[in-house]
Amino acid sequence: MGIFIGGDTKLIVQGITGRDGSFHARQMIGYGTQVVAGVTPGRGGKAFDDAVPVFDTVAEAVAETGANASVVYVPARFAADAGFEAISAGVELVVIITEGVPVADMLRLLPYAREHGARIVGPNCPGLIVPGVCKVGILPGNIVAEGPAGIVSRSGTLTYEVIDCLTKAGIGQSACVGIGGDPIVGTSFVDCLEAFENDPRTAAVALIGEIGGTDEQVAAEYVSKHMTKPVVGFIAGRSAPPGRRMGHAGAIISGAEGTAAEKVRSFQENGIAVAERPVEVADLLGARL
Amino acid sequence: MGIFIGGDTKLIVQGITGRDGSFHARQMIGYGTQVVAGVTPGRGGKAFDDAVPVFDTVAEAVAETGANASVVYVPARFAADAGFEAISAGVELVVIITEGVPVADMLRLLPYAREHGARIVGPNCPGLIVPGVCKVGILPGNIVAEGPAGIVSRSGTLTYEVIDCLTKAGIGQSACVGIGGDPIVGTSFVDCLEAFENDPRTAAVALIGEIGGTDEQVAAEYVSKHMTKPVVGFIAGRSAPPGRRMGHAGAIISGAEGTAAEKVRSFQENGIAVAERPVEVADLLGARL
Amino acid sequence: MNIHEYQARAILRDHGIPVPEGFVAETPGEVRRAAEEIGAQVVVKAQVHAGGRGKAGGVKLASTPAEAQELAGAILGMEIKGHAVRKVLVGPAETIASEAYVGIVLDRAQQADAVMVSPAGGVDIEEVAATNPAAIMTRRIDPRYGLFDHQAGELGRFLYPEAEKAKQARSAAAILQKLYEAYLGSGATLAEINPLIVNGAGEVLAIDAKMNIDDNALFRLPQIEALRDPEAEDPAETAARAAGLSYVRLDGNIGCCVNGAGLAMATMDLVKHYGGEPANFLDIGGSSNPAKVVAALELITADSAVSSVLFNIFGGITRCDDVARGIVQATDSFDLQIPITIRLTGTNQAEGLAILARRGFQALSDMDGAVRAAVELGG
Amino acid sequence: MNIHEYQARAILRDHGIPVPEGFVAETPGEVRRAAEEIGAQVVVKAQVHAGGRGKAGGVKLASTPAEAQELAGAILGMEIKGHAVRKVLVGPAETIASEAYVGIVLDRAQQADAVMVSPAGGVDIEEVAATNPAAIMTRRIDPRYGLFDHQAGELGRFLYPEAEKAKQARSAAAILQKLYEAYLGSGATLAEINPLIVNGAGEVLAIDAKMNIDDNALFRLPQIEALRDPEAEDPAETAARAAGLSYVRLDGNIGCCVNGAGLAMATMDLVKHYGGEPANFLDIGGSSNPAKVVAALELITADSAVSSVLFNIFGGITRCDDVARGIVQATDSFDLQIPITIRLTGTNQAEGLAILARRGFQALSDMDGAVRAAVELGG
Repeated sequence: MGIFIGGDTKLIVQGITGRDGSFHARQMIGYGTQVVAGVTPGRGGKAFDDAVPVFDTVAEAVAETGANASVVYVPARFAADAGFEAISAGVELVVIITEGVPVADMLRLLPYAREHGARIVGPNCPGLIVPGVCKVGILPGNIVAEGPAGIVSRSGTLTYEVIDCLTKAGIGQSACVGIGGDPIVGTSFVDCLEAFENDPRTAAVALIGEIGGTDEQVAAEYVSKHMTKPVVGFIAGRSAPPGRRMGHAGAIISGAEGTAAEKVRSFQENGIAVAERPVEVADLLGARL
Repeated sequence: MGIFIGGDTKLIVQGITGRDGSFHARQMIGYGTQVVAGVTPGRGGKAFDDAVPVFDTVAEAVAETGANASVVYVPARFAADAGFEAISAGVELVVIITEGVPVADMLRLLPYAREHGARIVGPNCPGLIVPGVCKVGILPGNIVAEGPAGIVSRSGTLTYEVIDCLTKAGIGQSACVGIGGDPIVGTSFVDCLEAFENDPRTAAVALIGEIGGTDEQVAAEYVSKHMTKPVVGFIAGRSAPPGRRMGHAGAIISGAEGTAAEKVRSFQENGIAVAERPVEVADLLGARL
Repeated sequence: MNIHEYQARAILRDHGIPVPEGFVAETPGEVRRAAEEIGAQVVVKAQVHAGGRGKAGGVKLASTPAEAQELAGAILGMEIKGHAVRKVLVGPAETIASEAYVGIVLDRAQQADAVMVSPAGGVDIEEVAATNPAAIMTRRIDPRYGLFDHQAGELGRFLYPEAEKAKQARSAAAILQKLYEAYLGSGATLAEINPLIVNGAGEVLAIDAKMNIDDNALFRLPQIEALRDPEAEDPAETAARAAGLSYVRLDGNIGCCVNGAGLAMATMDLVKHYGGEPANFLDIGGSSNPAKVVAALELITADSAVSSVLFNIFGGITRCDDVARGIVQATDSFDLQIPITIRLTGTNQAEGLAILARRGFQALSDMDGAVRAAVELGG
Repeated sequence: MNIHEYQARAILRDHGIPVPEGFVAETPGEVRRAAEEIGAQVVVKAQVHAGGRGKAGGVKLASTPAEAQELAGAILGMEIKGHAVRKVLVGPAETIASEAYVGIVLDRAQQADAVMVSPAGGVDIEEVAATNPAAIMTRRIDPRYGLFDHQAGELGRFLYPEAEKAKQARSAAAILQKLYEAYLGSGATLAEINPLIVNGAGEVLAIDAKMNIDDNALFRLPQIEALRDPEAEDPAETAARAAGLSYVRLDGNIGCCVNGAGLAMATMDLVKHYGGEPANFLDIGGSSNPAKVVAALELITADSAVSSVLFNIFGGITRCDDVARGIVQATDSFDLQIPITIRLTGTNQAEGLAILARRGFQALSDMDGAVRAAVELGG
C-alpha cells in the first residue's frame, strides 16, 4: 500500500532535536506516521516529547526499533553523511529534505544506495505522503485527501498548489511524491511512474516538471512505452530565461537543453496532456478518471 | 573444465610488447593457450609475432576478439589500472603477475571486481595452469603433468618444487593456482578450494601456505566444514623471525599473528595432513589418492 | 557561481596544469605595462561572466604595448551581453600548432561527471556536438574510483592519435587527471579548457579556462567563495542573496514575490499567460520570516520598471500570518507607490487575512485570480 | 619501511593533527639546548625502529636542561632490541588528564583498512585486545568512500562518552579523519597515535606516533622514501635492496641463496629440519641476472658467521645457466674460503651444470640432498 511508504513504514527522524526536525517530527506523528526513533549524535538516551527514543547513531536506532525508513533534516554539510549512515545501518528508504547539499556529495551517495539496495528520495524535496496513511517529510497533511490521483513533482509549494486544486475539485490522491529540485536526486520521475503504474490505488498520475535537465523527457518516453494509466503534465518555467538558476539548483536551462518548450513538446509527443495553468491539472486529471 | 581457466579461455595479454609480457605470451601460446589479443596503449594496429593482434585498449580487444580473460605483465605503477581497464571492458578473469603493486591499489581494485562480477588472481603471483589445456601466467609448462592433484599456493618457485616432486612421483595435476604472495590478493585459498571441491577432475588438493596473515587458518576451517576431498598442507617460514618481511610483502609475522606454528596447528586441527618437507607433499598426497 | 577566466586559470595552474603567464588589468595603463613585461605579441581578453566574448569584440591581439593599451581602452567598459567589462586578462600570444577542447561537466542524465574531449577545439563544443559528434569522445567518471589512468590515456590518444604525438597524448592525459582534481577541489560542475593548444615548441598548454561552481559546495570552499566578483553580478541579486532570497531580475513590469521556486516559476508563467510580463523571479524560501518579506518588497520596488506587485503565498511551512506581518512592516517603512495584489492561502490563512484587513489590504485566495488582477493593475 | 616517531609526528602535523612541538637531537648538547628552548619539563625519547622503548629505558623525563643532557647521554648509543640509538626526540612533558589509543591499520583478513580506538591508551593495544576487547571499537573503511563522518563521530564519542567531553569527542573525530588522510597520503599500512591525550587545558593531542609504510607504494611517494634512515637499518639489507635482492640477516651459519621467497623460506626451514641454522633469508628474484648472483654471494660471505653456502635454484623464469655464470663470476672475483653446495634444476639445467662442471663445481638436483650436504659441510 502506498508509494515507497505506507502503513508498515517505521521511521527514524535524523536531526530530530533540531528546529526543523522537531517541528516536522511532531507534524508527522500528528498525521499518524510511525515515528519510531530520532537520531542526534551526542543526544542518545533521551526521549523526544517524552515519546520517541533518541539515539546517537542510526545503527542503534535500527537495532532497537526495527526502523526501515529515515527522513533527514540535518544541515546541508551533514546531509550526505546522514544518508551514508542510514544506508550503512540497513535503512531501505532515506528521504533527504535538506536543501543545499553539494552535487558532489550526491554523486557519491547514490552509488552507495544502489550497492545496498536502498532508495534515496531528494535532497531538497518536500518528501512523500500517502493520504490518510503516512507522511514522511514536510508536505502539509491538511490539504491532501484520499483518492485515485498519483502526484509526482520536482517542487514543493507548486505541488501543494496542485494538490489543493485537486482536493478542491474533489479528486483525492493515492500518494504525492516530491522528488526534489536539485540536479542530482535519488528518485526519478520514472521510478515514481513505475510505482504508480504498479499501485492498485492509483488510477491516473500528474507529473509536475520544470526547466532544467531531461528527466521529464525521459519520463515522457517511459509513459509512452510502459504505462497504461493516464498521465497529465505541467511544466514550470516557460517564461524563465536561459542560463539563470531559478531558485532550485536544478532549474536552469543550459545551452539548448532543459527548456520548458522542449519538455512540453516531449509530453505532447508521448501522449501526456499538458496543463497550461496549475488549476488545469485538476481539469485534465478529472477528465481521465 | 579446469579451475578458473580452461579450453574456452580466450586470453588478452596486457603489456604484450614489454619484456616479460612478450616472453610469457610466447610461452603461453606454445603451451596451447588461446592468446587472442595483446594490449599496449599506443601500439594498437600492430600484430605480435605476426599472429596476435595488438590493441590500444582492452575494450577494443574484447570487442574484436571476444576475449574473456586477461593476464597483466605491466609495471607495478600501471598494474591496478590495467585491472580496472580489463574489468571495465567486461573481462571476467584478470590474472596480475606483476610484483610490487601497492596495497592501497588492491584495496580499491577488489571492490571494483566484485561490483562487476570479475575475478582477480594475484597480484605477485605465477598465475594458473591446467595441465595439457591452458596456462595463464608464468608457471613452467614442462614440469606439470595431467592428473588428479589440485595445487594452490601463495608462492612461485616453491610451487614449482612441489609440482616437480608430484610429477616425479607420478602424480599429475588437475590445476595449479598461484594466488600470490601479497597481503591483499584477489583470489583466496578458500576460493580455490571451493573450485577444486567442485571440479570433477580433482581428487585431492595440496595447499602450500606460508607465514603472514590468517588465510591458511580460514582455509583450514573451510576444509573441515565444506570439503569432502582430502587436502594436504605445507607451510613455509617455520624458521622465519617475527616482524621481518620474508621477500613476499605478505610473508610477515605481525605480533603473535601469522606464525607458521599457528597455521600448522590449524591445519592439523582441521584434518589437513601437514608435510614437513616439500617432497613429503607428494607422499601425503599419494597416500590419499 | 561563475568565476572569471583568469581565476579559473589560476586554479588550473595550482593543480599543475601548464597555463601561460597572464596579467589581470583594470586600466589601459596596466595593460600596457603588462604587455611590456611580456615583451611579445599579446592577447587582451575581456573578463566577464558571458560567453561569445570573441564575437563581441572582447578578445584582441596586439603587436605592441601601445596597441595593447589602445585596444584595452576599447574593451574596458564595453558591454558584453549586458555585462560591463571591468577587467581584462593580458597574456602572450602563443603560436598555435593545433587546438583541442577538453572539459569535465556534470552529466545530469547519467548522474555522473563526464570528461569530454575533441580535437576540434577553439570553437563552441555544443556546435561540434551538433554537427560532428564523432569528433567528441566522452567518458564517464565513477566518483568512487576517479578518472582511471586508462581513460585519461585513451582520451589523450583521441586528441593526438599520431604515433609521433605520443608525448602530447600523455601530456593531455596528465592534464585531464589534474583537471579532474581541480574540478573536484573547486566544487565545480563545469571545468573546461578551450582551446588546449600544442604550441610551436610542441608543448600542450591551456589557453582559455572556464569553470562553473556548485553554489551548494561553497560553504566548505571559502577559497573559492572568495573568488566571487560582486562587481560582475547584478547588485540586486547580490542583495537578495545577502537577505537569503533567491532572485533573478527579468525585463517585465509585474514584480513577483512567491514562496517556493516551482510556484515562483509557475507564477511568472501565469503572469505571461494572462498577458503580463514578470519583472523578476523571487522565492522567499520556506521559512516565514517577516524580515525576508520586507527585503523582498524592497528589492522588487527598487526596480523602476515594476508597476504592479504580486504576492503569491501558499502557506505550508511558510505561515500566512508571518507573511502578512512582513507586508505590513514593509508598507509601514516605505511608501509603496504601486498597486499590490496579495494571494494568501494555507497555514494560518485566517490570521494572515485578518492582519492584512486591519491595514486595508484585501487578499485573494486563488492564484489565477490574483495573477489576473496584478496583470490588470500593472497596465 | 619503518619511519621514526619524529618523522611520523611531522606527517601528522602536516595533516593538521595537533602534535606538541619537538626537537630531534643527536648529541647530549643538542638535547640540552632543545630543553632550554622548551623551557619546561621535557621528555627525551630514543628514536629507533623497535617497540618497547620505555621498558628498555629509552624514554626519560627530565626536569632541567642539565638533567635532559645527562639522560640523553645515557640514551644516545644504547641498544634497544639490537638497534643502536642515534637520535632522540625532545619535547615538552605534557600534563596528561587521560590517555587513549587511535590507529589505522591494514586488516588483511577483511581486505580493508580499519580504524581502532580505545580509551585504554598508553599501553600495548594487542594486550588490550587480548584482555579487554570491549575497550576497543573498530570500524572498517570502505576505500571507495573513505572514513565516514558518522564513523569518526561514533569513534570519537566512544573515546570520550561523557556529555561534558563532547568537544574532545569532536576533536578526536577530526583527528581520525586527518589520520586517515595521513595514512593514505603516506602509503601506510599502519598509523597509530598512542597515546592520544587530553592535557590539562582539555586539548586533545597526539603524543606518540608510529607509521609503517607499504614498500610497494614508495615508488610514487618520493617524499616518504626520503624519510628512510639507512643508519637505522642493517647495512647488509640496505646493500641487498640496492642490488635488487630480498635479504634478511639471521643468526645461523648456513648462508642461503634461493630464487623465490617461498622456496627461500622452505629452504631455511629444511636447513633447520636437518639440524642446521640458516644465516639468512635471500631471494635473488625471478630474473636471472648473473650480477645479482655475484652480489648475493658477496652479501652472504660478508657475514663472518657463515661456514657453508647453499644455492637452491629451481629454474622457471630464472635460467640455470645464468645462475651458474654468476657463481663462476663471483668465485673468480673473490676467493671463496667456505664450502659451497649447489642445487640447480629447471630451465637450462644442462647448460648450467656444464658451466659449473668446467670450474669443478658439482651440482645436485634435489633440494633435500643439497640442504643435507650444506648442513653437514657447515659443521
